[in-house]
Amino acid sequence: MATRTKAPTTTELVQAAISGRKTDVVGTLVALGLLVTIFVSLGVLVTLLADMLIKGWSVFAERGLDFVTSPLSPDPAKAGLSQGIFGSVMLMVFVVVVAFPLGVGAAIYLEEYAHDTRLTRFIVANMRNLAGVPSIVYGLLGFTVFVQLLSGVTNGRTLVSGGLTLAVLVLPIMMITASEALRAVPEALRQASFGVGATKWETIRHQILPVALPAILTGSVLTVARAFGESAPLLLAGAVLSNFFSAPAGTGFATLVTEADYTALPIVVFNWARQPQKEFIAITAAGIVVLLVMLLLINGAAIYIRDRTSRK
Amino acid sequence: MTTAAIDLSGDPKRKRRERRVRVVFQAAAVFSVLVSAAIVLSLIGKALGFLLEIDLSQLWADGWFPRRGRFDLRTIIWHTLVVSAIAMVVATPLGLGAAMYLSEYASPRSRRILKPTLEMLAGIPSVVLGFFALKFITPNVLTTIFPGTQQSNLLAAGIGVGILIIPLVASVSEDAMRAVPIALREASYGLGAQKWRTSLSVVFPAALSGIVASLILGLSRAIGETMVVAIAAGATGGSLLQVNPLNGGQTMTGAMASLAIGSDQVVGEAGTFDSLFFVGLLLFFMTLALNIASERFVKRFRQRY
Amino acid sequence: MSEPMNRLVTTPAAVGDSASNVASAAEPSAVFSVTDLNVFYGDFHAVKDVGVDVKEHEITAFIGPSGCGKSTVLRCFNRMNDLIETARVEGSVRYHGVDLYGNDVDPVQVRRHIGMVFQKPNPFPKSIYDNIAFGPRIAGFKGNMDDLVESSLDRAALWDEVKDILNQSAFALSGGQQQRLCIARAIATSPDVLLMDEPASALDPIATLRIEELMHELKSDYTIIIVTHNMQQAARVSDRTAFFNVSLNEKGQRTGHLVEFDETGTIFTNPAETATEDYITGRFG
Amino acid sequence: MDTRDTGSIGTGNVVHRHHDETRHHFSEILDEIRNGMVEMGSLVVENARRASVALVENRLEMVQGIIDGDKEVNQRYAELERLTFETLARQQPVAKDLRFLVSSTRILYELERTGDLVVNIAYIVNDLHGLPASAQLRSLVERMAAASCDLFATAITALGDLDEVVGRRLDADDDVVDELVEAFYEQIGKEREVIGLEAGIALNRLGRFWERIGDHAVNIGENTVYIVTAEFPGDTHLALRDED
Repeated sequence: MATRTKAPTTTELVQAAISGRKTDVVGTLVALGLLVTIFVSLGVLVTLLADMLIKGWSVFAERGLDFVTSPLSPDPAKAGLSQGIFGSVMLMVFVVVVAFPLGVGAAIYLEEYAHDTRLTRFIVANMRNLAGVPSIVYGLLGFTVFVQLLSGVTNGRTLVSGGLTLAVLVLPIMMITASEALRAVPEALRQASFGVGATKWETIRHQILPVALPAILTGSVLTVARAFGESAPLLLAGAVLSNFFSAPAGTGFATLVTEADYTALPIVVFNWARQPQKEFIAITAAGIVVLLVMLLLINGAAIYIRDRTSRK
Repeated sequence: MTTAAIDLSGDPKRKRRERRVRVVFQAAAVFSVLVSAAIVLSLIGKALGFLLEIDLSQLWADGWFPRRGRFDLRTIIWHTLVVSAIAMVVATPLGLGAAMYLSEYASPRSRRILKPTLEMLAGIPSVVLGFFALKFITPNVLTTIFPGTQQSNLLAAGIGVGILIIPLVASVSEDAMRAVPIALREASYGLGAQKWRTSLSVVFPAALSGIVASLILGLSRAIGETMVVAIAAGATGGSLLQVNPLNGGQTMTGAMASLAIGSDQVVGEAGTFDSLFFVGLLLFFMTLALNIASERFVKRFRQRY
Repeated sequence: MSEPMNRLVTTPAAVGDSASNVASAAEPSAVFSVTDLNVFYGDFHAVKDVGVDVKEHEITAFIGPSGCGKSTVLRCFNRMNDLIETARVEGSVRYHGVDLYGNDVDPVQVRRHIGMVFQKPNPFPKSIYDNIAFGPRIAGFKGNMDDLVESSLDRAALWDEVKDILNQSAFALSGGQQQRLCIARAIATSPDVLLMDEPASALDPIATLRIEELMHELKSDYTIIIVTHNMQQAARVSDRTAFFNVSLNEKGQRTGHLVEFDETGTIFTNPAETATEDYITGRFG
Repeated sequence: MDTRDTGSIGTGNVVHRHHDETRHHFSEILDEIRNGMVEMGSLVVENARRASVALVENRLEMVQGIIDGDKEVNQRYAELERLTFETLARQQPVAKDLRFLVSSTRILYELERTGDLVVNIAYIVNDLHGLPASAQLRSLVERMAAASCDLFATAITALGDLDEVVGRRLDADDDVVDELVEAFYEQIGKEREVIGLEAGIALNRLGRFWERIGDHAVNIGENTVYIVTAEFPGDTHLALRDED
């Protein structure tokens, strides 16, 4: 407190108390530290991408499109991705055809029809937990149910088994995504629709789905992207794990899907990655580059769909 | 004039259609439930079969050598824990730091760039990270620091898994931090707290249960991650209990992958292949417990705000 | 009761201190003196040419329709607008004669002297005790924290209700109690001024009246500025009322400006401006 | 003031030390208005008693003091009326508080009019240069004034205590004043020859003034009853609101 002789004015006291923009050392350090963490993470990403490009560059430079169109081969100089790409694309078709309608349908039932009973809560909790089950466990399911139990339908180790396995894997995620999209639709919209005498289905079809669709579609495409990169369950669901297989020339499309051996892009990468020969490093990296480019395309599709549907 | 009686019974066609639609959606939901039942049943059946087939003392045998009928759970569980612990050591500071930066410090513009970039990391398939761990992290990073590093080792796998779960930890805990009401930050600023103090003393504790949930979820993912360990930790048949993370070792998922790879030519003692299901069931329950725990924390967080 | 830790301005309770007593005699009695205040958010001119004087130990109320800039002006008094990146403040806001937007003024310090209570009760998710102790702790309070917590809660008329549950979560309290906790939390840093941004708008009528009563008691120790959308509240609690209104500027944007500033009795019984009368009688627009 | 009234006006019972009650600031304002009215009423009663003394004892020198005394009453009136209106505008009173404030504006009017009547009486003292010597007339004036003043004082007490029972009784008590006024008029008629026309008229007005003061007292009592019970006794208040 001030002395009696020379009393500072209130203004001086206030001035002294609120001034002094000391550089906040702790604050700067904290901000810097946080910034470093995020750039380390991004740095890893950049390093990874650069490493793949560097390692795989020679393959593209020397072989060009031949690398993408050639079949598997034990000889790294000849081995290509065509079977892997075909397998992956067909697997995605299964995922879309099976998991999308089931997941969205189940979500609609649970969000719009089912009452909030113990059973529905149990189902929802179940789906959430299933979404967190390690993917290799789904491989066990695929092996037991699709490869062995239903081999009469799936013909064992075929694209059908693999596709159904991946579809089951993404089903809970599809459902959760769709549920969240439906839950984001304002309750007022439902009430307004019921208020003018619409039935439940009319409300869903004309009011709720149009609003929720962009989010459902975007989420679904992202889910498909996740399935595209998935390999652990396919190890068990019958994908070919050697560096060579072939179907007889002229095999029909239907036979290729329902009866022939198959593999997928990530599985091809996995097989190559395990090879001890140095020559495989380059084609593994090149295969990864192709895999990442295809993932980028799928994610781009998600962004495109979101932009298009939400503009309406 | 009298008013005609009003018919409130409704159009029967419309009513039939409503019922049909409902049944379709219900079927979809029921099917989804059946799938989950199928998973558990297919696991439990074969896992029990495995337990009946083998000499139970082999679950505490010396090392994990399924083809020789030695199924030492301690080995693979310990290795799983080592890999997960390393992953958490990598992902916790990086994930939480990134989350706090994005939630509290980043300007809307830099957030719009940084966040999707970070999410790209989440989109990298695990085979890719496995290869990256095996052919970049181990030779270029680890052998430089620790010259004795084996070509396949738990440390590289742990780092790879850690990188894989950074975006998960970051995004869940960023959600939690952003869900902390602006009002709390304003209250803190209003009391004369600086930004760093507000972030660390107000936002972080307020989001704590969500952050814990993100870490548990990350741990669950780390335990269940297969391809990175299969490629980088040495999933080649059997393994002995390993304390040094610079050596290779078999984790639970690694063991499963290696059995799966050999699935069409697995020969050996009884139960060799079926051990896959037992380990799978174990994995299922471990991750289930973690996921439920994580859900609890998220729920506690949601109730608060 | 513990010593106020960073009080600058004498209150009647502290009149014994001759030094600042002499000082304040020479000062203008206005705690805040605002002239030509203009606030922009980017290109948007939010508040135009506001001038008000806020007197010590009075309750000054800001009323007006939504978008009239009353909260924006309030947030200039403790530089909360600094937290919005695009915000820009022109004109002068003098606090006991010191320009709050002067070059060497640290907004963090400003906020330690000018407390704020917000629209919705916003206790930290901590115990009641830690909520009160947060402000003093970050300001480096060295005295007896227990005493400070008790005196702050007592002044906010909450001590009797919470003295046995100090370690429980603040969320256990009712909305009205939470808001009084927030007031106690603001008091704990010994501010000179309390800014209240619609402090009762999230509360039920009885809790609202209790907050208003509390304000009456607090005004002997603090200068209070309250923003309220509820003009009856302004009528009930304040000594002076500033009425803000919205006008469309040449770009078609809604800009707030001050219409009338006078004693509350005058504003509510015989306002000078037609716009004020139209607003308080509900004939607005 | 360390003790705080609870709740709204008039309950008078004590006294929570802290914050168990809400709106005691408002209660304080209501008390201020009530006390102000009681003080104002007391001033009027005192002035009326002084006028009575001036009349009966022929004290012309007291007249100016009575006139000046009413200035204080008028000033209180202006202040309290402003406060009442401001309180109505600022506090959104309801129920009993609303009845009290609305009735206050009426009661203040009654008080102010009574004060004016007292001044008129003082002017009559001036005009008459003292009362005629008739002992009967003098005694009637004294009793009439005393009854009227007592009645008014009772009304103020009823208001101060918000005593419904006393307030209700005033109407009956006013009959005493009315009877004395009646007797006064009769006595004026008997002594008309002696008094003369001009003084007769003045005395007539005097009777009327004291009677009106009694009526104002009754009105204050009825408003008091209204504040407490929300009803006017006997539904008579409209009939009573005729001109002076």
